[in-house]
Parts: sequence; structure tokens; C-alpha cells
Amino acid sequence: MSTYLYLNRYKGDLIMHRYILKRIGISLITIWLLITITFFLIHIIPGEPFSNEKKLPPQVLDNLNKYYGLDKPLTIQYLRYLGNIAKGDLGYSLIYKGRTVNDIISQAFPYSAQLGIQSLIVGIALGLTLGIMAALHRNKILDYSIMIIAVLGISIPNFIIGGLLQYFLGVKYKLFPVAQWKGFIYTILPTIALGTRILATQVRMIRTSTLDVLSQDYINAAKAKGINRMGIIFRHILPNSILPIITTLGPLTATILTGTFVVENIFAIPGLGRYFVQGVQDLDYPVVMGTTLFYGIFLVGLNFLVDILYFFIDPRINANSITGDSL
Amino acid sequence: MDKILEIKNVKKYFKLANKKIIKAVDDISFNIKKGETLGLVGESGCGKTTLGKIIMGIYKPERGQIIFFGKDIHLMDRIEYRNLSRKRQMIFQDGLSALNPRMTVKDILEEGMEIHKLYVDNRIKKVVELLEIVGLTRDSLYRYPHEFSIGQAQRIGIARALALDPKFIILDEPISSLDVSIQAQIINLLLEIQRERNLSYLLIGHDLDIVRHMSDRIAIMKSGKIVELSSTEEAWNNPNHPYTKMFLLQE
Amino acid sequence: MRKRFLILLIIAIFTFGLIVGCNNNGTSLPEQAEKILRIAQGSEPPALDPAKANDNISLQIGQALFEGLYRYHNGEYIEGMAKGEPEISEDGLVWIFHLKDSKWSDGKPVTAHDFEYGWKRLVDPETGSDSAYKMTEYVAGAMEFYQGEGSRDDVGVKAINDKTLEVRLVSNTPYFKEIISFGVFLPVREDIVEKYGDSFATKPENMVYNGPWVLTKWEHDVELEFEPNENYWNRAAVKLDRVVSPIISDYTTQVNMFETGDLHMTPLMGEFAVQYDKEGKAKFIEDGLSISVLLNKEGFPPFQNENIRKAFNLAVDRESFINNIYGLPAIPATNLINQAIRGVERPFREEFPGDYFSVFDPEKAKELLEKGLEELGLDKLPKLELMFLDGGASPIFAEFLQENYRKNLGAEVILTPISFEKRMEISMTKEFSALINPTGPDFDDPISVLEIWVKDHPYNEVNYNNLAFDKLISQAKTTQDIKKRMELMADAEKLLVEDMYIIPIMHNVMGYAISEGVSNLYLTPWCPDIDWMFGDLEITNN
Amino acid sequence: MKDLTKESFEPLKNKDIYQDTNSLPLFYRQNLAKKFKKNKLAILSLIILSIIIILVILGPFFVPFNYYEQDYQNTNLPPGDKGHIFGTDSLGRDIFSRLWIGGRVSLFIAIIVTLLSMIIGIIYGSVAGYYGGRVDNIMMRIVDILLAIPGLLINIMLLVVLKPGITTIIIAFGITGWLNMARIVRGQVLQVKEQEYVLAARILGADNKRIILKHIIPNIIGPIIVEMTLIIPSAIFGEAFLSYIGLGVRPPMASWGTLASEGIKAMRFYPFQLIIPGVVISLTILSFNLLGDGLRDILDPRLER
Amino acid sequence: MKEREKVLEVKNLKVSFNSNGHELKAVQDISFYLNRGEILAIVGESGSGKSITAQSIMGIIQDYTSVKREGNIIYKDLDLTTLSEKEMGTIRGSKIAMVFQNYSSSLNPTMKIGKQIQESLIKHQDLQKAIAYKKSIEALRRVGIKNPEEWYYQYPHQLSGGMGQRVMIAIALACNPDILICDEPTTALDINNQRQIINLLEEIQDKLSTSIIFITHNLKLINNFAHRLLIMYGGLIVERGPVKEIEKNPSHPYTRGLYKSILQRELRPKEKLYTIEGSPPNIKNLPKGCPFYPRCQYAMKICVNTRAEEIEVKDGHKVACWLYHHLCQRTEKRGEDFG
Repeated sequence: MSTYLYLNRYKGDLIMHRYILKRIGISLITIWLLITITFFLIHIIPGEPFSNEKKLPPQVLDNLNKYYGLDKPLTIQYLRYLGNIAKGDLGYSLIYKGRTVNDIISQAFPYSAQLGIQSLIVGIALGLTLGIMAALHRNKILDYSIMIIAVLGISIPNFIIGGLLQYFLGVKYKLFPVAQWKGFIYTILPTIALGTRILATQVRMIRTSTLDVLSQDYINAAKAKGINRMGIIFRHILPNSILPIITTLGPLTATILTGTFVVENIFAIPGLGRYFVQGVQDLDYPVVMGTTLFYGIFLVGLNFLVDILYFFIDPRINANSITGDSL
Repeated sequence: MDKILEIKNVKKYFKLANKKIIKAVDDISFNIKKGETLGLVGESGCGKTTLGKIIMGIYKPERGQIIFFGKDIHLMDRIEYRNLSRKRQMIFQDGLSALNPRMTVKDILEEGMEIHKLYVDNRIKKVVELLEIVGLTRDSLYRYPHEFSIGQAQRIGIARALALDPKFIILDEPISSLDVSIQAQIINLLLEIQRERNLSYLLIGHDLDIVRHMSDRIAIMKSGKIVELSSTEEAWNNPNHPYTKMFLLQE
Repeated sequence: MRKRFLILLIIAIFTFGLIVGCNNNGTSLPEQAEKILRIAQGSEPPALDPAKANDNISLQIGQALFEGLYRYHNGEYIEGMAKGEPEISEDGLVWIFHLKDSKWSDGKPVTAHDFEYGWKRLVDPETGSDSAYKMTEYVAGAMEFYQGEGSRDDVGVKAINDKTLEVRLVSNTPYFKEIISFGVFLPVREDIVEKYGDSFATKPENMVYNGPWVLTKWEHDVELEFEPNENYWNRAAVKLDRVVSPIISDYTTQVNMFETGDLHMTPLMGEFAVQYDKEGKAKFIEDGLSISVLLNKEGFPPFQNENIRKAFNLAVDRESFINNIYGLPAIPATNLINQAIRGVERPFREEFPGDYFSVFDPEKAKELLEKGLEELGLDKLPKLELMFLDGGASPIFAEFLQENYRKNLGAEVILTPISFEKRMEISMTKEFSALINPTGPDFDDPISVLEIWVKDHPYNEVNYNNLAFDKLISQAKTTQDIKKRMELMADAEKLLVEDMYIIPIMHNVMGYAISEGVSNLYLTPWCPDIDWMFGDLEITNN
Repeated sequence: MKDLTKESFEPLKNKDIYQDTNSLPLFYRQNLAKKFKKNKLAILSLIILSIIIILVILGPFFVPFNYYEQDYQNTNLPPGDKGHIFGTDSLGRDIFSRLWIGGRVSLFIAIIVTLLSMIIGIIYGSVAGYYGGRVDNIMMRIVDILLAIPGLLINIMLLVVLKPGITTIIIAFGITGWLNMARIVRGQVLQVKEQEYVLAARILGADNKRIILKHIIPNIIGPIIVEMTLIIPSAIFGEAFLSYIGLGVRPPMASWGTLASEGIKAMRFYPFQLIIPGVVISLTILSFNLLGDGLRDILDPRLER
Repeated sequence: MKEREKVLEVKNLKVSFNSNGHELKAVQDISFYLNRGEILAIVGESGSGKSITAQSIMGIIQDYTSVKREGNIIYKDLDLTTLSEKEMGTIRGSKIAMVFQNYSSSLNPTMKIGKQIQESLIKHQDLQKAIAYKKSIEALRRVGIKNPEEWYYQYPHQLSGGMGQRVMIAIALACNPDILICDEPTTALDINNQRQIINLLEEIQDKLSTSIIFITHNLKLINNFAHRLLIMYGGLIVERGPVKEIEKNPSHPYTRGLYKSILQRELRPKEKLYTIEGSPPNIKNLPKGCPFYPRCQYAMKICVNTRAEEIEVKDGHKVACWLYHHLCQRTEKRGEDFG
């Protein structure tokens, strides 16, 4: 028995190793693809960034182009761009004079991150609670009420929720500040606006996965052990129904990004989403590219972490599964 | 044409995610004669189901020959190979999951005939006949699999196999998912069909009593290898391999 | 080059992209003894470097932080760093300015060298300033230097000594004082620029100030904060203790913040203007901005026909738009020169009313269209692409125009929203058919509106070509007699309107709501449109 | 116990008195219909969707106004005033007809995107799933990589690169929309193709074509339909989002997204301008979601027996 | 079997479910008892109600929209049916424990094996972690797992079949319960492992004098193992008594059929087997009378609508069949026609 066990462990390490290496490889390819797509998409846009400056003296134009690296052939620009990104340099904004994209991101992202994380925590915590409650009271009034809230949450566009919250809770009843981001109280409305959607999607997923868990024998087995309701919920239902959530963290973060674009605008939060949308409207290429890349790399990184996390959290990812290739 | 099936040195390996290799079937040879039942027993995971799937052409073996009616399947042309599927059939462990839930019994039983363009004029008659053979009534015709019990589903599976008049059937633990009182019914049915049609069976199972009752010869598998192949009587009364002793006499 | 600037101005106002709000946090924030004015900005100031500022917000902040020779304040040009009036040579080509004794915020004196350096830096091609045109058109040698043909030393700006600045002009420009009141003709400290290089003026620490205020905090996209400059020569005029400018890009949010007392001022637009007006809380003020539609015969051949152009003019129901949709009490335009521009003694528009056509006449429009089509030998108008700057009230006006042309002329109009960058590009390429063009003068003189329509002017986007017009303009530019000048320009305007390549739509009005107790806050028709430098605030204790 | 007679103990001749309900014929399709009828929410959603779709198709013909005509004397009329069922907008256009015309645009986008995603997704997914092995490995790795790229950012960039409009929106959404479908289809195919009934069919001699058409497709159609009902609302949502940030359809065309983002601006003074499109968008998304959930329950084979 | 003390008595247990308006009678009125240190086997086919009976005793029937449970379940002097959920929680796992059919679905996949054993120890005996750890190791060792310290930290998916079932038993035995209910604990296993599990249970019963209810559909398994036997069919107990006695003299036609269809070594190969015709009843539509009559070759008119009372054929051997009624004159009942 013992040798079998040690062997098993050793195998586990081996698999882990390979798994992580493979994930890293995939993540790198993804990032490279993202960079390439972004770069070429931006360069399809009709008109050079400075073509409108034709009336500028050629020397000025040259300076500008040199400054922004636009004087070289596309391939050289691309390689340079790759090089710069490798160095972590995303260039200068065309609109905000003298500010680097790195600078903008490092200033704006913390706001988005705080908003996102707060909403994520609120959304997932509430989503878990409500989802599990709904599943435990399947087809009872509580279940229906929770599901109605959930479905309403995914049916109302973000900007409507945000606008309504701001007007009613901010302007009309003066319960919360209308806008800006200067302390915890300011974060409440935007967090609700963004969290609602997360909550809504999570409730439905958790409910489904909990129902699935509830139908498993081990819940019955736990009951047969005499474990009380809370014990069953926290030790047996929660860890198992939360597993499918982990795999959705990547897409969920993407949803949050969409949300931040809107919510940051309504609540005047100086987050990255606002810069991105503004950049799109101003055709501030370096900002658009930089932000897209940043978000992309962020998401890829997150997915990578989620994969690794999943590997550790779900003990069932089985080292012995047949890959399907036969020799 | 005495030998319906000959298996020579068949090997099948699987690669695991951790690059480890599982020798599911490791150099196996045997043959099955006309009208004979060969029982194939072994612990779960010994490779007996894989072997069954190799014989049915679902897995390709890494090495070895599979000879049906004197001809290696690798040497068969398309049409020969196609016709082979009329002669070899399989009955599955779980009768219900072997039936397409979206097809009626009639469609299920007609499928083989459609594929091989048999009984073009009067398929329905043939289908009803088959139903009667396996002890079902014609009102089952337009029903869907989930309306049947597991035992009845197993009968439908048998009818489907018989539709093509096979010479050889693999029985992959055909009764292990059935209730005790139903098991005997299915065994009787299988025995009866064999007698009437002079069929050959490869019976994969782990219930030794049943295997012993139904088989002429028995092969005992362990970790992808056949450790004993002898007549049923001899295996029980006079086992050669120590594993056989342990395995057969544990009851 | 001016055109670029005009467009910037326009965008600033017409699209609410870069709105300025002014606010007082008296009600919602805890009461302090400090007088803090809270006034929102629609976006981050893109550049506080005096040479690079070319938008409403940067200029608005710039005028508080820096001071040039003269400044425009509360409707007049007042002394800044200059002591008294300049000495002007006989031919009007050499101007000599004397400076006051004043100090930068770091205690060093402001000298004529700082001006020389700042102005030259403005036209230095290395700087790549978007506002260089402001100077190149007037100051001798500037254009050559800017275009890389001349040298820095040949630019006609020279510090004769620490307190005397001499400027040589290209031509006699009576309104040069007005020109240099604009917020890019500022002194700049060479040592500071050298020290910080590219990061000059990107952080409060990286600049020195000679204006009434210093920037104490610049949290990007969040907030700016200003405190009085203790070294400012007229420190006494600065009444407030602090000015806080949160950056709020969503218009509704700004109004909401005004209503909850988080801001002391908000611009009013659309329905908000109507509602505030009803409650008597709105303040409307003339705006230098005018909205017009440019017709380009190269992009849309039927516009070669005068009748068709006129049909497109008469088919627009300006009053309906203003009364029922726009919200702000703008003035339907039957001419091109804005009501805010001065004439001889009173506003130009009062002296020369210039009602060149009836505001709206659909029957006549239809008639003219048919006549025009017949002359062109066409059955039907081809599809017309109408471009407009995206954002703010522009889209709704574009939709309005589209429907007017459909209803009154049966014309099929496709709307294309364009970005600011694209608009700039069109300015160069002149590739468009019709374009909604919010625009305003660079300075308070009709010539600013008219001069760009002379043949071959780089910003003559419709390629207007009328010798009589060109002649009137060149006369107006050199005539010293102001009354004569105005008359000449009125005649030129008439010609321009009659040819109708530019369809005047309306002269804008701005609306604001300002909290009680706020005083000395000036709204100007020109860019920058808000002047809070010497504002004051009554502290209410509740 | 009382009246036990000898007769009671006579052998029973005819055992058919007992009829097992199991043997009563019950047809699969009937069964589905029955399950569907029991799912009241799904029925309700279907009814709501039908009403919305009918109104979207026919609604504009019910009123004497069209969606583009502006009436400057009657701007911002409240619902019901002067024959405008849902009132008028800031340009005096009839909101009722704009709403249904906008619905055409939004639903058109949603449906085309869904179809596009379905076609690509099903083909891609089933090829990967059916052939498995290395083909599957490579194909799915590509999907994984594409999925890791934030689709929304690509959508926005595409809209900036190409001219905004319905076609562009469809292309942008279509480019990223099929990925999930492909994954779902592939997963389903992988699962179904390992089912014993597929093995059984292969053993009968069925070729790939037959197995795909007769055995695989009918058994994965459920999850596909469910996924479809979920792509539609996300496309409607996406369009609304794009309209909000100014990348939506061009005037005078309306879409639900443009109506809602116009409505949010007018919320303070004319709340109906937000409420009306808001409610219709929400109802539609809600109904598609509920219908999807309902179908998932109905089509779930685990709940079949 | 020295002490004839009843540890558990089930009286008139009825369990029914409401499924879409149909009342499904899973268990219709059964009574039985369990003595201290006894192994009681319950044998029946799928749908006979044997698992539901076990779950009713544990009070863990679930997964149905509405369950109705009537009757009394008396553990020692305690009527379990009157207990609150919380009180029941103190009985489950500590006094009465259960082993489930399929270890792979009955062990929480995300929890280490040791933790799952510890869980009930901590709950019922309020032990400190270190002691609970020791006790869990002990529990693992007791079910014959070598290197329990290693296995303590493994997850369920790493177990093999026999091991898994041992772990299940270890969990159930952790608190030394009086009663161990085993619901088909061997069905998913190889014959080899089946035998080992049976041996293990025997050993446990021997050492700890735990009372065991052993539920199975496999008559062969219980021959030398169980003391008494209940045969269930269609939610009823059709026959009961000491295993040896029933084996010698199966009385109910169903029981007889079962014994006959178990292969006899004496049969010639490929000889036709004895069969019980027909299929087990559907609980949606149970016959009013004897659930077995549609398949019974001796069915009588009375069987259709009336259920037979239990009749004692021999000491403790009871059968519920009209054939044994004193008014019935038929000779088949004595079983003369089959050996």
C-alpha cells in the first residue's frame, strides 16, 4: 500500500509540473496573439494618427512620428512594439500630453480593481448565500423570490441600474454621495450597481451546482453521520458547489470590465474603464492598445491562476485519466 | 469454418495523462468455435471490456491479428468489413443506455436493417418477429426506451443484435445490472437463442456462477493477460494457474 | 491654423465634452472657515504646459496659474504682467511692453527673458505646439522658425532688459493686445523646463506659477486643487482660500452633484435648462459659439447650384429646434457673425442686424430645390452624407437636420458621427459633403469669423472663392477706421451668406446654475469660458 | 378477513386484471409537451416573447405615426397623449413605433449573431468532438486561446476600426460569440459519442454520417437550444452597452439600446422614456433566460424518467 | 446472541412520496426488530423498499418533493419518529450509523478521508483535534487499512473500490454505534472484495457486538453471514425468519423463486434456469392485494384484492401468503413440488 501511495504522490508532482508548464505556454501564446491582434487592428484604422497634421511643418511631423515611433515600416513598428511591451513600456498617450500609458494604468487601475473586487466579493458572497438558500428551498416561495431577484438582475442593463441608483439614493433621498470616489461611503452605490449583475449570474449558477451537489450521496452520508445543517452546508455543500464558480472567474472578470466602463462613467470614478472608452472615442491609440493589453494580460494571468487554483482545490483532477491518445 | 473468431497476439495500450502506459490488453490469443461460448472473467480493470471492444472494432489494437471466419480484418476490403458487422454483434451491460433515447423501438430495431438494406419490403414484420423472440409485445413498437424497465431494455438490445442474424455475439456482462428475478429470464433467453441459431458467444462477466453455467470454455484474465484458458469443468476442478485457484474458489 | 482652435472651442461647448462647472460645497460638506469653491471639470486637463494647452479646460486652469502681459477678465482686457499700455511704433509693427515687478511662486522675479523664452518655445518646432499658429501669423520670423526655415534668433521677440520686452509684428495688427491676452502667450522659466524636460508641467511640483493660483494637487482624473499664490502681485484680489475641481465627465452626474451641493456650479443643457429656467435658477449668457452647416460642392456636386444650397438653408426649422428641443434659448441665425462680437461701440449684431433670409420657409425651399434640380438636370437628389461631431447635443441636432431635409426636401441624409481627430483630418483633406460645424471666433472681432473664407486660406473648408469677398476682407484688415472696418465686414458677411456655402443655424447661449453666495464668477463667451480666478464665496453657517 | 370462502382460494385464471401503468403507451414528444406545459414560467416566457415578437413585427403598423417623423410641437408627450401610446421623445417622435422598430434592430442583431454563432459553433464543436484526439486538442486549444482574449475589447476595437452600424455589430459579436457554443457542442458530442447506443450503432455498421445525424445531433439538440436562448439576451445586452458608449446603430434608426440610453438621459423629467424601453428590454431578456432555464429542465435527460 | 435485547424496533412503517400528484408507496406497513449483536439481512429487488426503509430509520429520506412517513421507529426506549431534527442529529452517526452503496459518490470529493472520519467524532464526542486524529487513524486501522497515517491525507478519488468501502465503514464505525445499517455495501464491488467486506463486517460484529442491518439484493451473500432475514417485495415484508430456516424451507412463492433462480451447482451447463416470470412491480401502480400476484404461479382470487396476514410456519419463520391460510387447500404450499 505504502509504495503505491508514494508512487502516487510522485506522479502527482510530475503532473503538476507538466500542467503548470503547459498552462504557462498557453498563456504566453494567448498574450502574444492578443498583442498582435491589437496591434494590427489599430493599424487598420483608416488614417495615420498624425495625418491630420499635414499642415504641420515636416520637421514637426517627423518629430511627432519619431516620438511615437510611427515613422518606421509596420513590421519594424510591430517588433519594436513587442520589444517595448516585453520591457513593460506601453508608450505615451496622444491626448494626455506627457503621460505614459503605464502611468495612466498604474493610476487608474487601482480604482477599477477596488470597485471590481468589492463588487466581486459582494456579488459572490451574496450570490453564494442566496444561491444555496434557493437550492435548499427548491421550488418553495423563497426559491422563487430569490430567482426572481436574480433574473431581474441580469435583465436590467448596468447603466439603467446605475442611473436609477444615483438618482434615487443619491439625489432624491441623499443617502449616499452622488459620485466620486473618496472613501468607503462613495463606493457603495457603484459597488451595488456593478455587484447586482455578478450576484444575479452567480445565484443561478450556485443554485444549479448546489442542486447537483444536493443530489449526491455524500450529502446523505453526511446527514447519516449526524452532521448538523450548518456543518453540511459549510463543509459538504459549499466546497463542492463553489468549484464550478472558480472556472467562471475569468469570464466573470470580463463581465466586470464591461460593467466598470459604464459604472465608472456614471459615478465619476477615475478607473481604467473610463480611460479605455475615452481612448476609443479620442482614437488615443497607445491608450487603447495599452489598456486592452493590460486587461488581456490581466485576464490571461487570472485564468492561469484559476487553472492552478482549480488544480489544487479540486482533488479530482485525476492524474490517471486517459488522454484519449492511444499509442 | 469451424473457428468463428481467432485472436492472435493482440495488444492494446493506453497512455495516461502522466505519460504512464497501461497495458490494457497484453498479448492475448484465443479462438472461438461455432456454437461455442467462451467465458471471459477477471477482476474489474483487467482489460476484458477493452478486449471486447477490440473484437468489435471499436478500438484498434496496437498489434496482433483479429481473424473472423478465417480472414484477418485488416485484410478485408470495405464491403467485407461492412458485412462483418452483420455477423458480429454485442450486448451491453446497461440495456437502457445502449438504446438511443430519441428513437422508438421500431427505429432502433430497423436501424441495422436499414444500414444493410435487409428485408426492404417487410421490415415491420421482421421487427415484430424479433420482439416476439425476445418476449415483448408489438405494442412496444412505437415507444421510447425510457418507458421500459432495464430488463425489457436488455431484451430490446438482444432483439437489435438478432436483427442482422449474427453468428457471433459478445455479451458484455449482460445481466449484472438486472434484478435477481430478471437475470434468469435473460440467461434463458440467451441460451435459447444460442441453441436455436447455433451462435457463438464471448461472455464477459464477473458473476462466476453465471459464466460457469453458460460457458463451454473459460478464459481468466489478469492485468491484460490470459492466465488460464481451459474447459469450464477443468478450470473449476483442476485449475492450473494459482490465480485461477484463488479467483474461482473464493466463493 | 485658427480653425483648429475654433473647433476645439466648439467641441468644448457644444458637445459638453469639456464642460466646466463651478461649485460650492457649502451645503453637504462640513462647514469650514475656509472659503472653498468647488467647480467641476468635464475631463482631465490634457496639458498644463502653456505651450501645449489648446483646449478649454487647460486654458481655464492656465489662466489661473499663469499670467501673460494682459488678461481678459469680466469683459475687458486688463493689465497682467505688463505695466500700462504698450508703446507702439508709428507703423504699428514694433510693440514694446514694460513689466511690473512681480515674482514667481518660488520667489524668483518674472523677467522679460521668461516671456522671450516662453513665446519662442511656443513656436519652436521641437515643442510641437498645437497653438503655435496663434503667434506665427502675427509675430515676425515666427512662421519661418516654426516651419524650420528660420532661426530662433530671428523670431521677433526680444527681452531688451529684465523689464522690457520688444515684439516685432508681421503687419499692422491693431488688435494685437487682444491676441496676446490669450492663454498661450505666457512667460515660461527656462531653468524649470530644462530641469524637468518631458515631465515639465505634468505634476504640481514640476512647475512654477506667476498667476493668482498655484496648483497643489493633481490627482489624475479625480481632482485638482488650487491655493492662492502668495507671490502674486495682486494677491489681495484673490478672495477664495481654495478651489477644488473634481473631474466629472457624465453630464447628469454633474447636475446631480450640483443639486446635492457637491458643486457650486453646473452648466445647464436640454431639459435641465428648461426646468431650471422655470424655477428661475438658470443663468443664460451669450456664447461666442455659432452652429452652421458647411456645404462642400466638391463632395456633393449638387451644391454647385445656388438654389439647392439655399433650399438646404430654408428647409431648416431653426426655431422649432431651439424652442422645443435644444432647451437653451439660443438665437436662430440668419447671419454668420455671433451676437457676442463687438462692433464699433455696441455689439456688431446690434449695429448690423443682418437678417439676410427668413428663418424657415419650407415652401420656398421646396421651390428652390426643384428649380435647382431642373437647372442641374437631375430628377432626384443623391444621398447626402452629413457628418457631425459625436457627443453632447450634436447627435440630436444631426437627427433633427436629417428629418428636416427628409420632410421638407425629400432628401435622403445619412448621418456619420465623427471623432474630434477625424474632424481635424477633414479640416486638411476637405473630404466631406456636408458637415455640422460648431465654431467661434478666436478673438473679439468679426474678422476672426470672416477671414478664413478667403480663397486659399487653409481653413476654407468649402473652398469658397469670391473675389469681391476677398477684396472686402483685405480692405477690412488694413483699414484703421473702426467704423469703416465694420461696414466692410458687414458687406463681406452679406456676400458670404448670400452664396450660402455656409448655412447659419444658430448663435449659441450658455446656461448655468450657480449656488447662492457665489460671486465674481465670470462666464465669458470666449474660450476659456469660465473665469473663477477672483471669485468669492459667502460662507453660510448651517 | 370476514368473508373468506373457499372460492377465494381458487386459482386465478386471468391475471390481466392487473395492468401496469408502465405498459401504457406514452410518447416521447407528448411527454415533452406535457413537461413543457407544467413549466409555467417557460410558458409565460414564451407567451411574453410571442407578444413582443408580434408587436415588433406588426406594432409599427398599428399607429398612424412612423419612427422617424419629428413633431416639434409635441415633444416629450406623456404616454397616451394625442394618440401616442407611449408618448413622444425629445424630437417629438412616436415612442411606440420607435420601440418596435428598435426591437427589430435589436432582435435582428441578436438572432443573426445567434445563428452565426450556432452555425460556426456547431460545426467547429462537432468536428472537434467527433474526431477527438489530436484534432480536438488543437481545435480546442485555439478556442481556449481565443476565449482568453477579452471579447468585449476586441468588439469595441472592431467597431472603432469598421464603421459603426448593424453589420459591424453583428460581425463583432459573431467573431466572439461562437466560442462558447463550440465548447458546449464539443463537450456534448464527446459525451454522447461515448454513449453505448452510439457504440451499438457503430457495431450495427452505421457510418459517421448516420451516427452524427441520427444518434448525436438529436441527443445534443437540447443543450444547443438552451445555449441559443442564452446567446440572444447577451447579444441584446451587448448592443445596449455599445449604444450607451456611443457605438450603436445610426439614427434615425433606433435600437433598444439607443432608446434606453436616450431614456437614461431623460429619466429625471420624462421617466417613461426610460421605463418603457427598459421594461421591454428586461422582459425580453428575462423571458429568454426563463425560457432557456425551462428548456434546460425540460430537455434534461436526467429528469426524463 | 446471548442477549435477546431489542435495540431497534420498527412498527408499522409506511413511507410514501408525492410525485406530480401520484402517491408512490415505497414502503407499505412493515414492522420488524433488531436484536443486540444480530445481523439482520433485508433482501429485495429494486423498488422493493429496502433502501427507503434504511433511510427512514436514519431519517434522511430526501430528493423527493414530499415524503410522508408513518409508524414508529424505536431505538432502545426512544421513538425516533418523535425526535426533532437536532435530536436526531445526536443519534445519527453516533448510535446508528450507515454505510452506503457507492463509496465514490458517498464520500465528499473535496474533503480528505481523515477529515471525513473525524467529522462525526468531533461532532458526537466533542474531541480535541489531536485525539480525534488518533481515533480516526484507529478507525482506519480497524477496517484493515494499512498505513492509515498515509491514507488520512488522501482524497476519495485516490481510493480503490475495496478501500473506499472500508473507509465508508470506518466512518460509520468511528463512534462505535449500536446499529450499523449497510445499504448494499458490496454491490459495486468485485466478488473478491465483496467477500472481504463481508468478513470485515462479521469481524466487527463479533468484536464490537454491533447490530447490523445488511441490505442486499444478493441472497448468496448472506448465507453464512446473517442471522435473520427479511424478504421484501413491493414495499412489504413477504417472508422473515432465521436465514438457515428460510434457506431450508423458503415458503413464499417469491422467496422460493429467488432461491430457485440462484444457480445451483447441480444444474447441467446451459440447462434452462428456473425463472420468475414478469417484472417487479412499479410503485406508481401497486396491486391492491399481494404485490407479487401478477407474477405468482399460484395466484388465487383472494390475492388480487386482499393482502395476506403473516403466518408463522415455524419458530420465528413467518410468511405473508394466502397459501398458508388454514382455509387454503392447495398442496403446492408445502413446497413439495420443488426441492
